[in-house]
Amino acid sequence: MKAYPLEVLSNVQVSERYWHMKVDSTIIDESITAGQFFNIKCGEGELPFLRRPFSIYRINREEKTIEFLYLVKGSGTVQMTKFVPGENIDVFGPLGVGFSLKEEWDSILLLARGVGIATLAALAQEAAEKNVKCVAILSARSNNDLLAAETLQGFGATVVKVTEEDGTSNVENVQRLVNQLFEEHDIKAAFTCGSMRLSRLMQRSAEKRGIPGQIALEEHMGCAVGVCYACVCDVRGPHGINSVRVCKEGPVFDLEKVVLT
Amino acid sequence: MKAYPLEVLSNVQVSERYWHMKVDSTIIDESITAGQFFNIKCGEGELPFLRRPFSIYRINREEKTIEFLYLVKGSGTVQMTKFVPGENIDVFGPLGVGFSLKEEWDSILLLARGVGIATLAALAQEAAEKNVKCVAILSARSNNDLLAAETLQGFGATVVKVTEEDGTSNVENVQRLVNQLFEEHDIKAAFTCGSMRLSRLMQRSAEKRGIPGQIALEEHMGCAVGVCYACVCDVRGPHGINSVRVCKEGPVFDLEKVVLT
Amino acid sequence: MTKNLKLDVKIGSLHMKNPVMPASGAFGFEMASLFDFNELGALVPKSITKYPRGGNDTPRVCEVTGGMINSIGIQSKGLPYYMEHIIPEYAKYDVPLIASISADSIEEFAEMSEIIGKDPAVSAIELNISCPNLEGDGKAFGMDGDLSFELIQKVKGVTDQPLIAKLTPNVTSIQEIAIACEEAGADGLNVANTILAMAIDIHTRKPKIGNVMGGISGPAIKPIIVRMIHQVRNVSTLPIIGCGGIMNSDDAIEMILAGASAVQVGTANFINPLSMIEVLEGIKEYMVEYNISDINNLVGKVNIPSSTTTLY
Amino acid sequence: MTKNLKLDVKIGSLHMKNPVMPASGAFGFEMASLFDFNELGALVPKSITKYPRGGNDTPRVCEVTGGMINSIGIQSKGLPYYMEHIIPEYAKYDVPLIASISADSIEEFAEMSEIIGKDPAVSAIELNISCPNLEGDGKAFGMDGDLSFELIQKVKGVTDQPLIAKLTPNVTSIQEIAIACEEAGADGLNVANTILAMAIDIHTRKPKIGNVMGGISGPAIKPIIVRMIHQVRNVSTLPIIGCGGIMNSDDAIEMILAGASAVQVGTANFINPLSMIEVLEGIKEYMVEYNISDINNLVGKVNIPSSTTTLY
Ligand SMILES: Cc1cc2nc3c(=O)[nH]c(=O)nc-3n(C[C@H](O)[C@H](O)[C@H](O)COP(=O)(O)OP(=O)(O)OC[C@H]3O[C@@H](n4cnc5c(N)ncnc54)[C@H](O)[C@@H]3O)c2cc1C
Ligand SMILES: Cc1cc2nc3c(=O)[nH]c(=O)nc-3n(C[C@H](O)[C@H](O)[C@H](O)COP(=O)(O)OP(=O)(O)OC[C@H]3O[C@@H](n4cnc5c(N)ncnc54)[C@H](O)[C@@H]3O)c2cc1C
Ligand SMILES: Cc1cc2nc3c(=O)[nH]c(=O)nc-3n(C[C@H](O)[C@H](O)[C@H](O)COP(=O)(O)O)c2cc1C
Ligand SMILES: Cc1cc2nc3c(=O)[nH]c(=O)nc-3n(C[C@H](O)[C@H](O)[C@H](O)COP(=O)(O)O)c2cc1C
Ligand code: FES
Ligand code: FES
Repeated sequence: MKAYPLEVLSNVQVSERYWHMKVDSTIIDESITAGQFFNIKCGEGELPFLRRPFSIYRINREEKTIEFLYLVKGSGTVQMTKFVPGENIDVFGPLGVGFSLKEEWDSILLLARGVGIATLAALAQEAAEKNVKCVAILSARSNNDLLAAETLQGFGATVVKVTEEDGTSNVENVQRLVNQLFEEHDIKAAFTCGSMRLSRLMQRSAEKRGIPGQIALEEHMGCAVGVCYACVCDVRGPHGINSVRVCKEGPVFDLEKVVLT
Repeated sequence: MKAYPLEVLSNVQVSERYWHMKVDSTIIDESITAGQFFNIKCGEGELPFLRRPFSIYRINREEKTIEFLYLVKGSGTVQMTKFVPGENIDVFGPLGVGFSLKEEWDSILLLARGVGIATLAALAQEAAEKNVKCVAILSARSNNDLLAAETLQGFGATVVKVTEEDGTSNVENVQRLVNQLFEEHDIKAAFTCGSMRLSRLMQRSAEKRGIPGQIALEEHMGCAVGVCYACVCDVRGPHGINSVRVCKEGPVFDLEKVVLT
Repeated sequence: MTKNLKLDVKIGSLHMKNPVMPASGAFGFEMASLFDFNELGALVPKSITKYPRGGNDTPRVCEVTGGMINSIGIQSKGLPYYMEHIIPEYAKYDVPLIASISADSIEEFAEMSEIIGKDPAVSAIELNISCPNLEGDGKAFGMDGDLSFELIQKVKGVTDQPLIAKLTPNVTSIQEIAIACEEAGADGLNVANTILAMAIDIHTRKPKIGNVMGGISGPAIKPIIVRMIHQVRNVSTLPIIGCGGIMNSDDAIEMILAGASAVQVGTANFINPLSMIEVLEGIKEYMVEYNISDINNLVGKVNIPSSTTTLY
Repeated sequence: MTKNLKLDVKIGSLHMKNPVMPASGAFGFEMASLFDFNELGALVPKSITKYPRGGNDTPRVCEVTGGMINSIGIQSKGLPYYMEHIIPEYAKYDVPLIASISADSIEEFAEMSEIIGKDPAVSAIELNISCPNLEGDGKAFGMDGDLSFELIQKVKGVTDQPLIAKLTPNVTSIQEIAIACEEAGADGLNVANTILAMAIDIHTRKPKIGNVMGGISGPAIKPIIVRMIHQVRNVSTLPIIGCGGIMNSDDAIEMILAGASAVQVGTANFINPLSMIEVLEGIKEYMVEYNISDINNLVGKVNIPSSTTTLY
């Protein structure tokens, strides 16, 4: 990890609330894995004060670029929309521990909500590269927010969309879909990101079937490198519950071990 | 006075340290006089925190524009260089009391240093409009900083330049010039801005000859409208020395009354 | 819809039609052409001293991250001028006038309050107890609970006007001072004045303020003031005026949720002369959005999780 | 040219080759890959407690204008783990290690200092007296001069290590606490810890920090800290470590001019991981520019105009 000056190649609005940014990652000579994140300085001056953490949405190893998909939320992400191609931005990372696809997982289910889709997209990409069959349930407020579905489909993933707009995103329906897809596709591992409610659902469902899985968590951060203990969450360990750092031991954790509140 | 959203028409670097900005003043329906100033919001967000005061450099009544000439000094003026044509900026004013040219003053001498030239330029323009003969001594570090000389010459002013670069800006030489120009042009009133040292010189010289005059002062400001008493200076009044507000009673004061420190 | 909003708040017998007013020293009738003063909840002129005062050396203000430092030194024309020229100027408006007083001793506070209190144009007195006690050790009255008690009690004895104690945030325990003021009979508490600060120009090596130190105001201090409002609210039943760093209606609502019944806007006026009007409009919009009919129902309504330790 | 600069500073018997070090809690060996720790004047790990502690509810940090609020709650693995695993990790570097201690009682401070003080890898102890006194009223030790005196004196009796008292800025008179610490035998003063603050999300109406209140750090507090350094410098001869809001070398130099012999950089590390190195480089450049050969000649060299009133 390092604070890299990366050149913005493109930064465009892709839907009402989402933006997509591609940066040149040639100078990063460390390995980057799906599920890791970068802490981005969103403005040149003092505003916003802290960096903002973003997962990697796509890693293009040949063309040496990485991509981010971000939701415009507050001051930091509003500033980010002002990045222009050609500009060098200050991107700190790669940070944390990403997903790990075990050899035996030949068929995986992803359950993502909202901007959690950005995080799981990189995993779908990796699955495609490793010829792992990938099925994804993507949940969002509206179809407009589900633009990343095509990216996942591009990677060969089977995508099921649920939204408030269509009245399909309620817990019951998602539970039904999860059960159905677990069966239909002989799922070996489950992954989730973006919603506490859906994560609990996935945790229970996977546990019932004895299926392993991983979850990517979000927490407000200070240092993003593990020194300040701002970003903790609880995980079950051999000796009881441990408080661990999302930025350092995570953001990806074993689904079965995380204490979801 | 009011906080007007004014459209930037141009904003360009005119020399190493100076920038020139023209804004559309159509929506200002108050009268604006030379020596008055505007308090400009230099950035959209919270930085810089305070507004920055700038004199009017030129008033173009027909085309309904006003111009500023500014020295890039710190955070505020650095931000101002980022204003682009078409952008609306937040300009508060017109503020304070400007110069007043009396009928009988048919020949005036200006002595300006550095960015003080910006302030006196508007006066030279008014003099030209009123057919008043105008002679100016402009002092600066380098000839590069004396770009406004041409503007004054454009108004028909006789301009004498002195600089550190040429070794001509020392007090003795300026004193000699002031004496000489007072005589040569039968000066009726003296004006100065931009340097304490030169202001004292002008004050003494004018006093000796019994010539009236005016001076434009600068002081760090809070409100710029007279409520906070941040910007005071001392002037001699009928009952002794009074503390008055540069933003409200000034920035232009009678040269003979100001207590220069 | 905004027609039915109840925005009026009370501080003792002082009745304001809405909770938004200027902070002393950052407001004056020079602003009268900028907006209609009748829109405000109250008018608060600059603190007045008994005798004329020249104020401090310039520069009197400097900019810092998220705010400014000022050390004006309460430049003032003295009480007689104030009574004759300043009060009548504000009396023209149909809005209660809160007179702010600074004094060097408790006796002077009482003396001035008695005189000002008799003016029918005045609706309340704000005691700027953040100013130094020249007869004591030079520390502000408001840094000492006993002195604050004595000061308020003395003033209470000479006037029937509602009394607002303007606290200084430069203390170990603002709660202690708040309790002392309440016990002494204050009708309201202003939380708070500026925080003592200093900035140095590293090139000239001189302080950026002529008087070396000054008070910091602006958004940089808001989280400290919000904390103090919450602390005071927990120990006192007096209405609180929140003051320090309000730039917009979100900031004002934050202070109201922390426990303020009204707010004062200072430095923001320098940056946006319409700040106070916009703060008021924003509060109304928030009330409509969240279906709050009476502003008083928002006061102190921050949701504190029950599990919280009380130690910080 | 920078070769001949004298940058070394002393705090009691603690000798540092330069005045730049991290602030406790904003530094750790997870940063070792980012720059060479051997470049620093000292290493300061996160404060340690006697027993393991879980820390506070999340969110533990939030952003405010010009800074952040944190309430971590000193999550710690306890003293034995610290002695066995953390100290040895820092002992690898050729830079003095300053161990920061937090404790709930004076006895615990003494007990921990005695144990830590015996470790040859430790070069000084920083006593975080800003933490609450659980046996007393819950206020921080550093809010009370007598308690601060007692605490430092007790610790002084059990170890020969140089002692740095890390003061809390949440006090009426930082001078009083500084004097108490000096009289009790402290070797240096850290001015200061974070300022107690609070922020509320006006939409959820919940505090933005799980623990309701927390400490504000970052540039927003710098002018308050600079003022306190200057105040402490006027009453104490102890070396001061300036801490609070340093983002770059200009800020560090400002604190040195105000009276600090050394500086700690905290929050800035989160924004620019190379902050400390850049602060050090900037100090050197300033010394070259102004022809200062020994950093100690800059300490407290702010130019105070003689006419200044001493009352603020
Ligand atoms: C490991 C990780 C990966 C993430 N990946 C993505 C991504 O790929 N795309 C995306 O759009 N968002 C992602 N997020 C969330 C993203 O960091 C926040 O939306 C963003 O910080 C909001 O900043 P803001 O200034 O726009 O919003 P504000 O709400 O104004 O932010 C205020 C403060 O809260 C913090 N904050 C707010 N929301 C979050 C959050 N969900 N997680 C952590 N801190 C938060 C901000 O960092 C900032 O300090 C990720 C978060 C984490 C922790
Ligand atoms: C009435 C008046 C008219 C002015 N007219 C012009 C003009 O036409 N062109 C021009 O280039 N400059 C003019 N100035 C000076 C100009 O205001 C400052 O150069 C500018 O504020 C510097 O801002 P900064 O952020 O770039 O510099 P910084 O030095 O970073 O500013 C820091 C703070 O100090 C204040 N400050 C610094 N210098 C001055 C100063 N000389 N006067 C008042 N405040 C200051 C700033 O406003 C700011 O609050 C005028 C000043 C006044 C008072
Ligand atoms: C320039 C200036 C002058 C002030 N003068 C006074 C004063 O005379 N009396 C007083 O009680 N407070 C005075 N204050 C403090 C303000 O009333 C207010 O408490 C403080 O500025 C914090 O609020 P703000 O952040 O909204 O400005 C002054 C503040 C400023 C900036
Ligand atoms: C996340 C965080 C954790 C901190 N933990 C500690 C701590 O354990 N002990 C301590 O003495 N100070 C702690 N502090 C305070 C810092 O050491 C420092 O005093 C403060 O942050 C001000 O400096 P800064 O503005 O440079 O960050 C912490 C600060 C932060 C931001
Ligand atoms: S953000 Fe500092 S430990 Fe995770
Ligand atoms: S700047 Fe406020 S009175 Fe002049």
